[in-house]
Amino acid sequence: MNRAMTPAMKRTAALLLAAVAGCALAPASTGPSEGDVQNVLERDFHARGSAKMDRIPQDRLQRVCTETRDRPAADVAKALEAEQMKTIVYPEGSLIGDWKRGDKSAQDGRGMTWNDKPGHQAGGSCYNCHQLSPKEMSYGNVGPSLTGFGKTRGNTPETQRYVYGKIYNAKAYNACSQMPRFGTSGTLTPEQIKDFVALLLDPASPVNQ
Amino acid sequence: MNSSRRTSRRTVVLAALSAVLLKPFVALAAVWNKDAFGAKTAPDALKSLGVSGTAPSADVVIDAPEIAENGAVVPIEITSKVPGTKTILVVIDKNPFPLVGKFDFMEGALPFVKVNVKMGETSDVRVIAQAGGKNYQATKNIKVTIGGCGG
Amino acid sequence: MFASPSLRAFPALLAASLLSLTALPAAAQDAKKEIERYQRMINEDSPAELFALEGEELWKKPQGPNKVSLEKCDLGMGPGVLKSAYAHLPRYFKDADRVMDLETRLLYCMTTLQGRTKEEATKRVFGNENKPSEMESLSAYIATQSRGEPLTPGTSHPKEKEAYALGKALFFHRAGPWDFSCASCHGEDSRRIRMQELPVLYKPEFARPVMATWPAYRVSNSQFKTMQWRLNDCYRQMRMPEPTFASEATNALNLFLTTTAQGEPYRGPGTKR
Amino acid sequence: MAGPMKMRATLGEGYTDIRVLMTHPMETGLRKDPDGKIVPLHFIQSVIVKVNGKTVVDGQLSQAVSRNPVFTFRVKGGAKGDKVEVSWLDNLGETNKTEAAVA
Repeated sequence: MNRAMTPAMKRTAALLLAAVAGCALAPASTGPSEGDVQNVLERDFHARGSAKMDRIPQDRLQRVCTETRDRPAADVAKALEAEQMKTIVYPEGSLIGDWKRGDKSAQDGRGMTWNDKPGHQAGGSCYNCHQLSPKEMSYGNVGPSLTGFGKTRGNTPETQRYVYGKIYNAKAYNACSQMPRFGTSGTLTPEQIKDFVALLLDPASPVNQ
Repeated sequence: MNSSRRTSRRTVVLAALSAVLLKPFVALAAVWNKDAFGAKTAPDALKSLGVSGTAPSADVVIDAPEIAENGAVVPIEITSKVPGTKTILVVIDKNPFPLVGKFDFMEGALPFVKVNVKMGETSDVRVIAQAGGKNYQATKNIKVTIGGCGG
Repeated sequence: MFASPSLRAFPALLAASLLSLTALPAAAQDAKKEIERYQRMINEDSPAELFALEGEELWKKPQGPNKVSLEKCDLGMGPGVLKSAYAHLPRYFKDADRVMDLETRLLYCMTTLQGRTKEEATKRVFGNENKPSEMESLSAYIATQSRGEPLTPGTSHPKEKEAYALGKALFFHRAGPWDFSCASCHGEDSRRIRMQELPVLYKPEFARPVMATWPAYRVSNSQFKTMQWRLNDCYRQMRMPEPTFASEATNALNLFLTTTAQGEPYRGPGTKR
Repeated sequence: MAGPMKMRATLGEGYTDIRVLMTHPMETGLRKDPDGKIVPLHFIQSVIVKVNGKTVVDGQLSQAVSRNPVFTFRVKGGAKGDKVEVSWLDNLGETNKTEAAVA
């Protein structure tokens, strides 16, 4: 993630700092500070495979969500979301890829762990948390059911842009969402995200049958 | 650990043990039915075993979950209440080799077996109890789901 | 072709009915019941006992430069006392001046009693389907001897309190490329990853049955697994770097979880999906 | 290498349950190891249960029995001290057996 700060981000940072300071009081009295936890992680974890130690430090968003147990104040959340929105890079041209490829990758929960082979392209892990095709019985419910998503939302350019952005960085829409920032974190390629947009919106996709 | 040395010693002991045990074992055990176990469809497997014409029976009871969270271990408990049951056959239709087991019960044994089996996918599980030259069948569909956390 | 019509319709019904978990229709409740039946049945016929047999052999086997067994190892109930020992872990050990779970304590005994190096003793802490690790077999053997004993981890020593607080903080700490904390999966009621129900582990009613059945035989990989492994594999799936075996972090998490489950009679080693 | 077996024979009402655990990989010949190489077929083909020296169950198995097999068999009657023996033979000619008295 880009850590260079624009003036707008500096304003956000100031706001967030205030938020963190305000919330830090409660946990600090009963347990270790976030700094202490950070030190423990640096000491007690080690790099393995593609999971390097640069994954340990929290970014601001993670820190605020941890401090507030995922319930930041409304203005703080708004500022964070605006900051995250700026990380979304939309590709040129159509946002609709191939739903067939998307359907396959939606089933694939591998990638990014220390025992995945280097260079292994991660799947979308979609079914871990969402219902998609009504034919797949084994789906999680950490996220909402997306069955019939395109049928109810319509396959408009606005919806396509929303879906692409949501997969790219879910935190731009809900600061402490449990959904990974698949594009921002470099987990999925723009092509893969386009395939998922198709999976959700294409009328021919199994999601919309 | 000096596991390699231990292993080799164990292997030697085992080989000696096998030489002693193998002979009486083979003599006692029914010959493993290569054709039936090698059959790729349930009807072929049953044909190899000389089973023709099965009748559904409520006296053959399969106690198994209808959903298995993992196909690597699916527990199945089988009881035949058909008097004079001599053999129980277990067949999983959609497995690459459907015949899973053939259990012959002699004087003194009850026609009962509980075993954990592998299922490649959702399938019918058939159990055939053989008694008095007749074949009594029970079937249960077991759904195999995909586990959590992507492996 | 052999299934009754109602059985054949079952998968379709199930898919339809699982749409909403708030209003559980009959078929979804059946599904839940069937999964519970599956779990009960795999528990009844678990190969876990085979690992305990191996563990007993390893406990009594002289090893290391000192050529002694672990039979004098003090797991907290006195040297060599195995009865109820697992149920009283993790706890603070004065000789080591830290909180230790079973595996951490075993490692301590391997280095102090047997004179082995930490490097050698931790070379292979997690086994595979062909061969369990020494830690895994030993855990099976030792945990078996706490059956029926209420989980009573150490909670009074200042270092135990400190470890509990650290474990709790770690549980809710979001980090890594996917922004996960333990609570991302184990923080809210009725959540599933695929079909797997996720226990809300900071709540006693969920932590109790879980902590009372680890270590456990896992049918998905036919291996006997320990709590150190369970935590390790969660961090793997959180896409984090690897926690070091027997580290303060993993001991703190284990103590937090076991304390949350305290009072529950131990009934492991269990069998897990 | 034949790993450990474990058996328990428990008296019920009018019957005896024989529960036996076996250490065996039960390889299907279809599985690949982490290097992508096929793990060869290796499974128990035959299980024999004897009570007081007399064969009561003769089982033939396929590779579809789960790894580390667990079986329960049941015999009529039975008395404390009856000698139960369970043995297996696999497709590579390896074998193992275990004995227990009914308790």
